[in-house]
Amino acid sequence: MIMHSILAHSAIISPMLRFLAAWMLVLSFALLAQRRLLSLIRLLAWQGVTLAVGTALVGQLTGDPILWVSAVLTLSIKGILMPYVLHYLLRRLQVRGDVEMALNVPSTQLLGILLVVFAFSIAAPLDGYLPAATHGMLGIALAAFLLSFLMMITRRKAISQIVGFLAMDNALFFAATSATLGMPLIVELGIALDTLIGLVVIGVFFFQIRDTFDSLDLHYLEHIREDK
Amino acid sequence: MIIFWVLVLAGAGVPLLAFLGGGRRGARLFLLLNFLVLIACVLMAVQVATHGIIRAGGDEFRVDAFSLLLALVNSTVGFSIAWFSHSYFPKEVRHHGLSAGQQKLYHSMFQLFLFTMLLAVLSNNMGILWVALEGATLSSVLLVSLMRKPQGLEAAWKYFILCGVGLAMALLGTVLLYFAAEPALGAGSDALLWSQLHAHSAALNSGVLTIAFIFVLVGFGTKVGLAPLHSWLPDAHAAGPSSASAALSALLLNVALYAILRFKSLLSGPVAGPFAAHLLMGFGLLTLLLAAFSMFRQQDVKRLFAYSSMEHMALITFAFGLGGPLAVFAGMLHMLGHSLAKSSVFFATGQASQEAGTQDISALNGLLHSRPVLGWSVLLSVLAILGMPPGSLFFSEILILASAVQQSWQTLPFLLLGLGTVFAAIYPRLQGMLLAPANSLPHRQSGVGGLLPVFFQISLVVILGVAIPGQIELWLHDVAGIVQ
Amino acid sequence: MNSSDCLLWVLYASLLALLPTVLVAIPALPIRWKRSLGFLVTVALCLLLIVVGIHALASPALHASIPGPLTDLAWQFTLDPLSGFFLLVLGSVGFAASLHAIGYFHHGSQSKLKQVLLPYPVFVTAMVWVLLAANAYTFLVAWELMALSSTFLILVEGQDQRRQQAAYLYLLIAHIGALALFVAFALLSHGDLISNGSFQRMAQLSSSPLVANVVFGLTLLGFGAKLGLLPLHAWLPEAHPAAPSPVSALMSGAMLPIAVYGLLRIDWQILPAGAVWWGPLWLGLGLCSALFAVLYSALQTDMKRLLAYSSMENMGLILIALGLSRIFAEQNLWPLAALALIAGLFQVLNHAFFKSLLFLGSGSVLHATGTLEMSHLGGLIRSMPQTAFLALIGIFALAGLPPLNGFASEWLLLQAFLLAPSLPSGMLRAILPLAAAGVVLVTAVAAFAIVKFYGIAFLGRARSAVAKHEAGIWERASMAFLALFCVLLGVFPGRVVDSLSHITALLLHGSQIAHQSALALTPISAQRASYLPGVFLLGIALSIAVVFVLVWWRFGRSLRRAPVWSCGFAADYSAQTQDSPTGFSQPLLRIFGVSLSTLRSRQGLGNAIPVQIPDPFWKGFYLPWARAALGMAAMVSRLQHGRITSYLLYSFLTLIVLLVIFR
Amino acid sequence: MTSLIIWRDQCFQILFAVAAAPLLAGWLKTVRALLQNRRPAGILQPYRDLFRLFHKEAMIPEQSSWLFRFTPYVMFGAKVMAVAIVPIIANGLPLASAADVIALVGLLAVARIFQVLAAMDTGTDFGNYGAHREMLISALAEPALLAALFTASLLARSTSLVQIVHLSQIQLFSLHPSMVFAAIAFGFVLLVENARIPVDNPATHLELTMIHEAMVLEYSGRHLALLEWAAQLKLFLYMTIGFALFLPWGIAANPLLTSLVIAAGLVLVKLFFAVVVLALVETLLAKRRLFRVPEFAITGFLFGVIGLLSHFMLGS
Repeated sequence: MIMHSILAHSAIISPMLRFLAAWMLVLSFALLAQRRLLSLIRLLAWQGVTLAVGTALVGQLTGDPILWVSAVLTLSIKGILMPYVLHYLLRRLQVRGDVEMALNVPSTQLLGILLVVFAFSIAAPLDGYLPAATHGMLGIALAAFLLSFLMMITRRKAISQIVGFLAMDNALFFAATSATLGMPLIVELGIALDTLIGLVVIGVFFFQIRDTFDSLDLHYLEHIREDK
Repeated sequence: MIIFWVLVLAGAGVPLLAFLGGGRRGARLFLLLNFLVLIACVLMAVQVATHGIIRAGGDEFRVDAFSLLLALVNSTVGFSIAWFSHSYFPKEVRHHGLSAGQQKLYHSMFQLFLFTMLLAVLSNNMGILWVALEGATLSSVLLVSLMRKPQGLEAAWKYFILCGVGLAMALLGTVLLYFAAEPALGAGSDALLWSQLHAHSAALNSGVLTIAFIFVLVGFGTKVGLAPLHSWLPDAHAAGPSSASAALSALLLNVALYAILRFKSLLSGPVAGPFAAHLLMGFGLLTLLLAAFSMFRQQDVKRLFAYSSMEHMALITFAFGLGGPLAVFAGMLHMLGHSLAKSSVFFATGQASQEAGTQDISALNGLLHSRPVLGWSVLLSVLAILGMPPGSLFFSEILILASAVQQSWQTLPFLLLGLGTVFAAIYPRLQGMLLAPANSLPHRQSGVGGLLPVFFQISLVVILGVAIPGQIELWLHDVAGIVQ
Repeated sequence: MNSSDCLLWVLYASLLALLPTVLVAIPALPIRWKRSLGFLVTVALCLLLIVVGIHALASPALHASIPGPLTDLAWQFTLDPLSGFFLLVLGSVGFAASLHAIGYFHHGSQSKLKQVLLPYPVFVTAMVWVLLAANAYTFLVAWELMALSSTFLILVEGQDQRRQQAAYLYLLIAHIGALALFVAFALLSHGDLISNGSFQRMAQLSSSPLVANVVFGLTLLGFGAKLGLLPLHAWLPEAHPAAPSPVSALMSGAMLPIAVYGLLRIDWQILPAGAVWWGPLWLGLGLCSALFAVLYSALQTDMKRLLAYSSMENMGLILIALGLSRIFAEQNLWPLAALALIAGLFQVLNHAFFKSLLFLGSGSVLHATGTLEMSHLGGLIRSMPQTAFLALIGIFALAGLPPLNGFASEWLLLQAFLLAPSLPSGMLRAILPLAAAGVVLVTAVAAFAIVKFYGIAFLGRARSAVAKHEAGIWERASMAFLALFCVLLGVFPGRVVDSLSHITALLLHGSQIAHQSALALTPISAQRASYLPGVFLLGIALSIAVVFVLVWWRFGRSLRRAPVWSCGFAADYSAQTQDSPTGFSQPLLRIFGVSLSTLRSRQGLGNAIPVQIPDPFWKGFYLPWARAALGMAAMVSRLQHGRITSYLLYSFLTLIVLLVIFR
Repeated sequence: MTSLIIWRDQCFQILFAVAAAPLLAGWLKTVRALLQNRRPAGILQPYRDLFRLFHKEAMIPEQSSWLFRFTPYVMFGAKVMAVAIVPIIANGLPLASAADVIALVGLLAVARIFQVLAAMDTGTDFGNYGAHREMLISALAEPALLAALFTASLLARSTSLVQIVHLSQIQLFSLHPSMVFAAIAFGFVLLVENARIPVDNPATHLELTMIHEAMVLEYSGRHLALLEWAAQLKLFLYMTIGFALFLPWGIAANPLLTSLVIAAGLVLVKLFFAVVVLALVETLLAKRRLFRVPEFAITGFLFGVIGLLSHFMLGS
């Protein structure tokens, strides 16, 4: 049944999915290059929206109603709630200015390109097991994952690290929905729940860090060390 | 049915404690809940002993020997933690001036943590397993940062980020697993049920599984504390209240490893099997050596034993990597022994550092003279963790070495170097803590009540080393069949 | 009574002996009761051990087991002549040490008594279990418990930095040795300690020559660490002086020989056949160890340190005997192998008696004077005449003087050496007599060391510390027991050798040496060599008596006590004109000065500054290891430098590397 | 009956040795005096010395213990026991089987250790010097002595002196190269152990060099007499051990009285020449510095070891 519906819609939907995937990758690179916190959050929101659309498309493709639920969940949490919370935090904590980078932007971008190539080379052999509609998706998800990882490594502020972390989450979501055509509902719900709790924790954290250090700069969080 | 009771009892505690968890009443409620959970787990064990594997909720929950043993450990240590925290936490509250909200947070988050630990091992669904571990991370992060001290915040932040990233990787691995299983098992929740996957493991694509396993290993491995993914571990152990450190060491690390092992059991094919085994052995040895040498310069008692947890998890990982009935038996036994002994260590040293007001080892000198009961509990638990006979860790360490001799003698030098170094690093600290001329702690009889779990758990460890009850021995043997 | 029950009774008794561990915890019990009861329980156990040990020496092996950790893995025990003999050694030393302890801890506080009585019975019981163990697990558990409990005994006397370090070093080396033993057993059982773990089964399994050699090396490491074999000896001179004297006696007299037991049990009984070089290696290592130890023993200024090095020397001699026996056994010269083995075992027995006698004696000295530093002592023979007399017997036995027991075993060993021409191999034939000369040198220097020990502490005039009282009745009784047996074993060596033949029969395919008469020692034939200690003793006693009577009868008249003459220098007659302990051994230092050249500059003048002789292995062997470990630790700690981005990088790189490798 | 006879022989040998020892010392002093162009005091002078000492009052240091008084008797008794064991004039005497060469060395060690302890018991600086010097030198000389004895034992395949002498009389061991080395080693030990020049000078009381004399410094009267006599017996003993090992001819193999008397005469003759050699050595060599003495003893040890080695290298 599933196979049948895939055949029915793939002609229209799979190019759209691919476009979304490419867009996802672009957004990831943009995140890697962006210095301003506000823009970072905006990009993150775009990623969430992209994800939601992707999920909906896959739902259309497979005819699985659960994925529509998932899409709505994604849009509300990742596309709206999360950026809003971050934005709210930013305002409340009065964080301003640019993000220090451990590595300059061009080199980071170059590294990012290498990572994308690497991700594709890992994922390419696996494409054979995918339905044709989602060829290459896994590679892109993996690339997005690695790029956000790289972003976390190169950023030196707590908020930007969290943004990287959430971007990583998005990449995973992309893999879970677009590449593998949806996880079981119970798992999705669990993941969503965790994301919510995670947000709360992040929020609590930021206030605690701010209260304690008067800053969200990471170098205040580098005091526990062994090589004294 | 009993599975539900276990989970409901544990889970219902979370909101209950969130509302009623303040003050003495909260502590008592916490204790009562975990006592009930323990009883339920024991009943569950009785049922497994009579009926074999039991299931619930279709096939969503499933208890075999592996999960049962871990559930038993989790509930036992959970109960001990509740007992310990009954006398420990009020003093923390006084010392740090914790508000009622924070007390509620402590109790409910602890209960959530214990719930997720049970959920993780009782669930048959690899996805739920991941969800439970993520939940465990989130709840324990709040425990670590409970005191709002800079150090605690920093540790909690690192813990959160590193383990969050780790779990993200593990999720990617899970997704890939699902991806590999879908063609064989069809879409839907069956494709993530471990029992189904295990039954069809031959049909799973080994290429995908390999990559999935790498992600899962690196991801959950972060939680196990495998080097070089371990950086959060000593910080987090040192920062939180001692009850939380005990919980992290005794429960979380085990369950994370449990997840890896469940995963590994799916790729025991002729190609993928040795690959996974070698990875586990390699990580085990690397971690062992790194943890061993890290202990040498430790001045913080909780950091020291956090590294010791790493070392023991490394040994267990190594043993499971070796495979073979004897090695798995030894690894499982070591897991049980380590959980019981290590939580005791954190109870004892936790109380000591609470009374001394510092975690600096040299400030704890002369415990045996100034606080005999406390001194004895430190002595016994640390000796058990050092693998001294007749504790079970001694037994399992010997068995691990013996299996290493049989199956992979090349690893022996590293193992021996690691074990020797660990001993060289921990023992002098113990001796100092017990016997060095005391300069800080005045002589006082400390409360015995809070330390009862130490003696209780150490006697369990000794029983496991001297005469393992027959039924548990059977289960331990069964684990080998499950993991491979 | 069923004979197998006999073994079980010993086991139960050894468990029952743990009673004092409970007793001390009862606050209501008066301290005197605790002390007497606590040690008397061990005394009773040790008496039982002596009886059982003697009985077992001539009986077939007994087996018993208690349900163990697993259904397939029970606590298994065997009592055969070999374990019987060592039980006898343990019983004798334990008996005397425990008796002595009642007196020794007479003035200790309640808490000190508690600190002793908790680990002390565990120590004794663990040793019993090591000797009776019949499978690897039982053996290893008991072995580790033995090390652990004795560590806490070392810390009884005080917990200063030095003692703490001694205890640490001791347990660390013991633990490293134990790790080697783990692996050795694992190899012997083909990796399955559960089903192949019993000694009997291990002996049936075959191992390749390579494995056998590795096991040999590992056991040498494991047991050598306990024996105080050359590079692993550093704990020994630290731990023995730190422990209370009864414990030092037990450690030296009973625990060190248990390592010999282990060597015999594993390398001899379980490992079927060895390589040709095993025997020579033992012999060479033993000789190096003994030469080093005896030299350092002579240089010490602390009574118990001196004795500790001397214990190491004795263990070296025993290893020499075992090596020699192995060499003979390799060439199927069984009777000769039996002779050498008996010499070694006899030495074990003798060492147990005279060394514990001297350790207990130094304990009494410590009690009476408050110090063991020889540069403060002197003239104890007048204030503690009985202790001094008993110690005199001890030093005569240790110096290997006829007709005491130390000589008998040395004599047997030299006899065994002189049988080297029976060997077919040219090289060994030529080298063995040289080794014999080395052994003689060792015993001669040992005499030097022990004369220094006695002469400086007991003779002459008190330097600064004065004995306040003679040793207590318990202490003297225990020492008298040991001294009596030093004489008896020396005068009736034939009985001992006959009993030991059962062990050689067990270990050397039934070969024994000829039956000995009680009074004479004629190991091969009366023509070849004979030694009649009884006649010897009678002869010398008679001639002394005759001379004495004659002189007394003809020329005897009252003596006059006068100030010393001292060549007329007696005007500034001070006790400080006597040799200091360093001064006494100074000529020895000069002869072997090459190895000790660093010391010259540190020599103090006079005996006000006792000179500590540093062990060269500290600088040359131990410190480099410690530095390497600390260096590694520093390197590793650099990984944990606090920056979360680096930590993330570690994870990232791990992931990438694994993906690259295993894709 | 025979047992009675051999016990008679045993007593005869003991008495002969005890009686002849001072004579030996007297002859040695005479020869040395003659070689040094001095007028000798007479061959019987040692007897007169002993007689005088025995009649003098004995004084002991105030603080000495029983060990100090007991030692002279032990010294003398042990030497008596030793001369009973060594085949001096007759082989196969009853006490000979009580001890072989190793036990004999042990017996000498007993005496030495008593002497050292007695010296330390005086609590004087001289006593202590003597004690540690004696212990040091004997720690090196004893192995040398045993090495020399082992060489003979290896040839005879026995450590029993009876057997060694018996076989040596038949097989002419002394011509064996290893025995030559052993003899040299033995000579070294004899000089060392008997406090002869170049090791010690029995005639002086110079604190820098004294060994033996330093130890007996506090003795007087009958104690000193016994010690002197014991020292003379020791020299006698060493020489006769040397004869038994290297010049065994004439030692009576049967218990007849006539052969005993002949053997006794032969021993006296051998001693006569040996003393001349010893006196020559003592006159020609100079007293060494104290710290050179261990080297001297070690040289003896080396010769003994070379003897052992050559036994195997050159074939037995």
